Amino acid sequence: MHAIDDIDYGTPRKVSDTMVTLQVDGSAVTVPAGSSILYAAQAAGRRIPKLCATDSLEAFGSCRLCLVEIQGRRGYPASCTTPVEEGMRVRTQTPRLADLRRGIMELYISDHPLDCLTCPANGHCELQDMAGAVGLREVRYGYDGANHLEVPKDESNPYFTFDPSKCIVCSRCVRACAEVQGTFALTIDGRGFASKVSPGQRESFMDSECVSCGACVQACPTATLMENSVYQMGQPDRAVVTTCAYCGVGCSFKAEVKGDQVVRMVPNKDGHANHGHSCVKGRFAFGYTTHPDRILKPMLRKSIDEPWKEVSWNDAIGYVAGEFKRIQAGHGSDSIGAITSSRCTNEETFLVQKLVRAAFGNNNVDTCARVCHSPTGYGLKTTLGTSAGTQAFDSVEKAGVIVVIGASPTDGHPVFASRMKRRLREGAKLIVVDPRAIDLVRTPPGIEAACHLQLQPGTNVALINSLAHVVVTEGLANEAFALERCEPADYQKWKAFVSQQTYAPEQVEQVTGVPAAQIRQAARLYATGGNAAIYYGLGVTEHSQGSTMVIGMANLAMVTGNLGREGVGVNPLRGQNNVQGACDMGSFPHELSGYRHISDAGVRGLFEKEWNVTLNPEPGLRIPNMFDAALDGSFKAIYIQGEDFAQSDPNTQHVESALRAMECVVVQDLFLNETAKFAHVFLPGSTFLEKDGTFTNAERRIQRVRKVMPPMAGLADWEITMAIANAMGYSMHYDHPSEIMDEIARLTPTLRGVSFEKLDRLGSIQWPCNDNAPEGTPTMHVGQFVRGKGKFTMTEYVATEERTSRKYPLILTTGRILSQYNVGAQTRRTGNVAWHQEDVLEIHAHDAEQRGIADDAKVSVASRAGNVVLTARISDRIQPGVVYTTFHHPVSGTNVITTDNSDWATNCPEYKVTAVEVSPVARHSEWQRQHRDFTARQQALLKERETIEA
Amino acid sequence: MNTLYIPQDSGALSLGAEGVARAVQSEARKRGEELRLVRTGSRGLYWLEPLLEVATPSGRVAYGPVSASDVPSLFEAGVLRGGSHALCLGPIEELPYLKQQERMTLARVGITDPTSLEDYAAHGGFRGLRNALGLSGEQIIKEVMDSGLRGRGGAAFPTGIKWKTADATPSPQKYIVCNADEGDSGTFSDRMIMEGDPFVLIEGMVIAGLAIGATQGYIYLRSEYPHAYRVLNLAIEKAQSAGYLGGDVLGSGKSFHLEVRRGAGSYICGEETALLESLEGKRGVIRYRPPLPAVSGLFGQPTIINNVITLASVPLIFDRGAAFYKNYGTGRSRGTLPFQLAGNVKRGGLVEKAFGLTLSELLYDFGGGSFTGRPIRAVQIGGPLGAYLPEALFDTPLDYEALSGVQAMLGHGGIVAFDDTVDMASMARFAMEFCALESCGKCTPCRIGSTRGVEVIDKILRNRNRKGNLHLLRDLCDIMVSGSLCGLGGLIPNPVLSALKHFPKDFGIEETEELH
Amino acid sequence: MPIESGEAIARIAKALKHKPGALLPILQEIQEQLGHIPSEAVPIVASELNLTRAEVHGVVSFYHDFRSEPPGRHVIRICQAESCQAMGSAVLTAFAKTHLGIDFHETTADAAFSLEPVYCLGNCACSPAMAVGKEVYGRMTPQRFQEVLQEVAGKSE
Amino acid sequence: MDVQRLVKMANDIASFFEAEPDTSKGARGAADHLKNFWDPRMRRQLLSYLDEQGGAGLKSIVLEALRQHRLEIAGQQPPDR
Repeated sequence: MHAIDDIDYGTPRKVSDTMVTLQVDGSAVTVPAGSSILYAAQAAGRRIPKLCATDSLEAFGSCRLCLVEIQGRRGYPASCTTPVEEGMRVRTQTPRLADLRRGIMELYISDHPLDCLTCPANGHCELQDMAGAVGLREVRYGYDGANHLEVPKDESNPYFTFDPSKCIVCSRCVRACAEVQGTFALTIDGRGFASKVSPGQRESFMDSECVSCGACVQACPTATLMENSVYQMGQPDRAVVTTCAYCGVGCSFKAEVKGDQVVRMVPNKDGHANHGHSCVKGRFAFGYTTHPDRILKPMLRKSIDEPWKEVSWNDAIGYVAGEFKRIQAGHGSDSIGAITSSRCTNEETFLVQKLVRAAFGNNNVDTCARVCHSPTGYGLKTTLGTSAGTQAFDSVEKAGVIVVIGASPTDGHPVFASRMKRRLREGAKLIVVDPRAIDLVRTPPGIEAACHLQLQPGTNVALINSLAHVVVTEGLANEAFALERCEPADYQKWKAFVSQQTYAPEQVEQVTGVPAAQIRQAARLYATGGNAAIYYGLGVTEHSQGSTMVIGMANLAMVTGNLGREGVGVNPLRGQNNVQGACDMGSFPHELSGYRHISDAGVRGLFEKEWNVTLNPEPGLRIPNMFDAALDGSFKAIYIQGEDFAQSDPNTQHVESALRAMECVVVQDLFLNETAKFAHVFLPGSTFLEKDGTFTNAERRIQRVRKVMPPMAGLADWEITMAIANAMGYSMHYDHPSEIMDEIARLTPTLRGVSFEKLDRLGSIQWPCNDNAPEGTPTMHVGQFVRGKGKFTMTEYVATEERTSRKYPLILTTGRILSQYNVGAQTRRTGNVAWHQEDVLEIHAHDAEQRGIADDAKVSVASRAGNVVLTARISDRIQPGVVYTTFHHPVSGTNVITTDNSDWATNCPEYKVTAVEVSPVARHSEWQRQHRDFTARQQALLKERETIEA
Repeated sequence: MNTLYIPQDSGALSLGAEGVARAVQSEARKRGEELRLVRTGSRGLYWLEPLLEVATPSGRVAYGPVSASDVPSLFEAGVLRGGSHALCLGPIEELPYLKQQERMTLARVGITDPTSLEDYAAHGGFRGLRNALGLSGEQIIKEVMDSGLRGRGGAAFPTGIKWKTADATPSPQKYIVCNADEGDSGTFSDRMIMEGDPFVLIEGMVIAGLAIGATQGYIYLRSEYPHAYRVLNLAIEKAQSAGYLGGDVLGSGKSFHLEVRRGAGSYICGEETALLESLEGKRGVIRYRPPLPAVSGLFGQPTIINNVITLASVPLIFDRGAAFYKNYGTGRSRGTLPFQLAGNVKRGGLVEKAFGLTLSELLYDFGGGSFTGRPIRAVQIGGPLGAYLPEALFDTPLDYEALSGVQAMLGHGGIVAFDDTVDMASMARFAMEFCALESCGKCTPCRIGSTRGVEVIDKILRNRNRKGNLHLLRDLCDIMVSGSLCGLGGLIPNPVLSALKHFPKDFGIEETEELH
Repeated sequence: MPIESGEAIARIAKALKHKPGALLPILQEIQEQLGHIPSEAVPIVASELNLTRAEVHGVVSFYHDFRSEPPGRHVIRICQAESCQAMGSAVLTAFAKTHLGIDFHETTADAAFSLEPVYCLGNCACSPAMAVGKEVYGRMTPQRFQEVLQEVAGKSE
Repeated sequence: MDVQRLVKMANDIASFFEAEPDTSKGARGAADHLKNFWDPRMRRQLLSYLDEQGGAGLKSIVLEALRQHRLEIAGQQPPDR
């Protein structure tokens, strides 16, 4: 069912340069050519009854309720499928039409239960509305004829129920699955009166190809497909527009609420990133926000072996401030630091880095982007001049060639993946660069990558150089673009560099394992297939040469002229909701907001004046440096807002030692996560539903987060940070996050024009937004690059030090899956566990056979850093020699085995390449057993906590 | 050497033609007689099938209906020289049933060997194509327009306009699709062409391809016609080898490829948009229009989709000229139509005539009245979606306009006769049942309405609130007519309402009863 | 489903998948060779054509011809359409059902015959008509029905 | 901090700038990188490693960077950009 406050125009809005004026019931209406009569009528405020039409789907013409009369035409054309014509005269309401519509409704209701009062859609049901609209008063057929009233419900999906007895066979679900989501998991089974909606081969939703995106539920006009939460709670009464807090797509949602309870999340049709679509996480997996595991009182303990003690907010904040000051007094002002979170709002992130720089008096602030997209920042800034993706998501609709490198959009960025799939089905060509056969390599129906360059993990740079080699040596370069838009000397040097024989595909084949012919084919396609757009993920950045690879992709885009307009570009797919924003806000130790180096006295001056402090001009410690410094004894306390690096960061045992070495670990989070088990202070954080603010998605789009309910623990995250600052003696005062954004805008040229007021007005803004671009900038680098001339930069391939050996002959690479999110702290506390109860190790049949490993067997995965035990899954998605797993479950300890290697420029960890050996075992690894015991102990300490009265 | 002709048409085969052919061969061997046995299509005189013809100096002499057991006596009587026998019908061309016809589209059916290119050429085949090859696409389309040819599948849409629309839509790939999903009960002329003269269809499709620059054609054939499938494939193979199809049609440098695809048991796939869906490998559900298939048809490309008879009429137009063709017929119904006489008639078969003869001429002059000898009570014209007409209307001339004047339609030219034992209420019920069975399920009036239609008629027949239910039935028919997405739901009320109108007694309605 | 059937299905799909709109020809060939389209065929065909199982299932379930269970050795289809009704197909049908002891869409216990309705065989001038396999029979009577059955049963032995 | 980790990190940086044929430019790049991204205590530790242990294990380009741009890296002089 669509959102409670949406207007449904019946058919999609069409874009055309030609406008058409027609008469609808005597009123003139002007709409774009190609619009349907139904659209025109709805736009004119005329309500034509309809059931199969909805504006998220192309017209279908099946319900026949929207029939109209057109002067000069015979019969009663359906207004949804009839395009407008100039001068057309349409009547939408006549006695004759009323008779026909009533007759059709009579047919519908003759095969529909009469249980409106107990139906979950009661009060928000299109069938009910239409019966009312057409004035249905009786069903003369009676109710004793053939019907579908006895067809049983399918309750297999954790989030919604399929009740076929209520189905009117409008096919909106089937079409939504195809047109909106692009999965085609639904069909109509049979034909005629026996037609019924069927997931897969007449099976349950869970057994079918359904990915539970919920598009069908949203499309359903009745209670046939209905959220279980509506079954349980009834209809919501108001809607709050907000932004999803899962991935970097940044879907806009209407949180539909009853009191302060969220009944359901409905993707916002006006959302500029998602256009009314969502995935299983954003739409359904919000139950964690009220999960009983949430900790709602601040807690303290002197040592991690003691039970927790609940304290008041005042005491907790006072304790933190006291400890931080004590430690700084004893060990120097550089001995403490903080981590901002890509999960939190821009405003909260900004405050944490302000806390560090202004109140701590150092630059020891970093963000979790360190471990995901820091190379993006470095690489794109070096070559193009700014640390962000170049395009809007909409741009993909203009792409002729789509290159996906080291990403699996259908898992990580499903809503954007649906857009991408639609474009691919329209005929765009696809190049996939990935060691693993991600879904997109071959997705039914009809998507097949033109090239899948299945390279050895760790050889990205060799491959990208080879693609450039082919472009340059085969004369496919866009010389005019390169010479005009880029630094010519650097271009010439770079050309000579990539032209070296070392990077000829025939040589690179030896390194990457990708056949030379495929490299050449891909390069030619990229260079000559029209607009070519690169989308990439952590398979690019999380390498020892992550930054180099980002530079390499920018080089390739520059040399082919694929920058500065729609349909092209170099686009990071950001993992977390606010990775872009956290980076923009100055979360890195070397940068202030807007990517300005801390050493720049002019920039510092602005902040010093606004903040009334003197800032340290030297960069601070990055996350891995903090761990090293902690072990070294020079870093003693940390304030961690919403991150769980004990699970997410590499080489877990190293991280754990560092945490144990600190004197005051302050964790601000929702749950007692892995890191919090090592904490001395726990400050209960707030979810995205509990506060106001903004997130910035992967396309630089700033969108509002709006408070749906008050913070369950009493304070929003920004209020906690503010309290710590004040307690430490640095005065901060904001009444509302909008004031923080105002300060950000004052201090940041690229965000100068951003305010909550403008966001409310425009819906969203893509930065840069300032006097030059008052409504934002969808496409970057139009006309010229942000840095002026583009800078070609040489990218020598240097093999990682992580090599296979006789002892560790396989390469482990990691990623994630659709239903789970990152460390899983949220998704594991939702119905999403139905899809993914544990992390499994994907292994090729050949490697499994050699090691005597059966499908579903327990296997040890051992690296130079450690070993864990996982369940093996034999898979042909990976090639022999490579194994793959996810890191959503703490017990898996995937990061126990990942190493300390990192990107040369940013220290982003090399998660994607770990040499391992896999062998069958019977029980969990030593680390896992210790972890289990430690977790049990920490849970007990939590349980034993001294509580205070509410 | 003597030449004998026995049809391989599936109608003839259904009556034992294969056995007759075998008996003839074995009898000839036994008697040491040399003969050439040609397997032809059917003349369409089905009450005489299996029909055996022998070439004599004075033309072909026919015997029929022949059974295998008659063969020895036929030989005894000198069948090879046209000897007299109880089954001898004399010179075939002199039979009034044939003589009174105007065989144009089906001129060769029953005469030639369907898969012999030589035979086809010897009987005027490929002359139209050769002429068309000398014309531009525009000229070809103009010729078709000038001929007045209208679609013979039922909708009677002017063929030239359809071609022109497809021609005017630019696209690198266009298609010609032949609708050979002849599903109407009482029709078999498409089958007779495909089994009896497949080259004429192929030729027509090539000309259509030349007209709009389409290089690929498909014949969508219903799966119930396995013999036609075999013959068409054989004919395509031969046409291909001889250069009438393929990459370089008769050295013109133009290409046209042709493939037969079978349906899978779905009446609705005779509707052109459902047919296209089916041809694309999908569920055969109706597409809404616009866009027209001529603009966006098969795989979204401009597509001409015409019925078998329509396309098979094209070569003649290019052989003899548009004026020649247009000369036949009446009003806006130009040319000839192969009428098909079926059901309860004495002499069922194919009657190709110019538009304009009356129903009673067909039923009695050609058909000889009912098979059972009882009075003909009702006739359904135009297949399962056509109206039932009572005897009072048998003088209606058979053309598109005259029939629509009596709320009937000519459709594909099928005529099914019923004698006075028919129960017209059960025929009305059957119409709804058929619609329910064949509904694609997309639009509501057809999907639910057809099932409710059966139920309402049942209630009427069981005399449950008859008056109310009669009213409801009319309302339902009204909604189906005005609201359905395609002709199945939109036309199925024709048989229902015409039965109700002309045969109210069968519904238990007394003549004095108020109907509305 | 036996492994050989799976292999045969994959072979058929591979051989025909290059055709535009290949799904129907593939399904027809599978039914031709296996007598029916087992549900296990759906994922195989879907995977070869890069379609979803739902799409293939939707198509299989749409067409009357496709059957998911194996038929008897001979499939008898008796025309139920108007022309044959006018010539007594109801009597013929009733006789056939009694004679075979089965209803439409059923198969005799000895798996010899399946009985199906059909709506027009294009043999309307020789009504009532029926088909056994691909062979059509016209002017059917109960008497002739028995003869035809004997004939085909004899042929198959 | 573990100086061997710093050595490895510095060498990783060096590997990138080794692509530059003009080694002085390469050293400049490496030096800038250290200056821009490393906390001063790490930079100072690396310099003392150079002074006290001769910088064993450091790639030549790092050594050149440390020697040529010592004051900047030590944080005693602003970079000459």
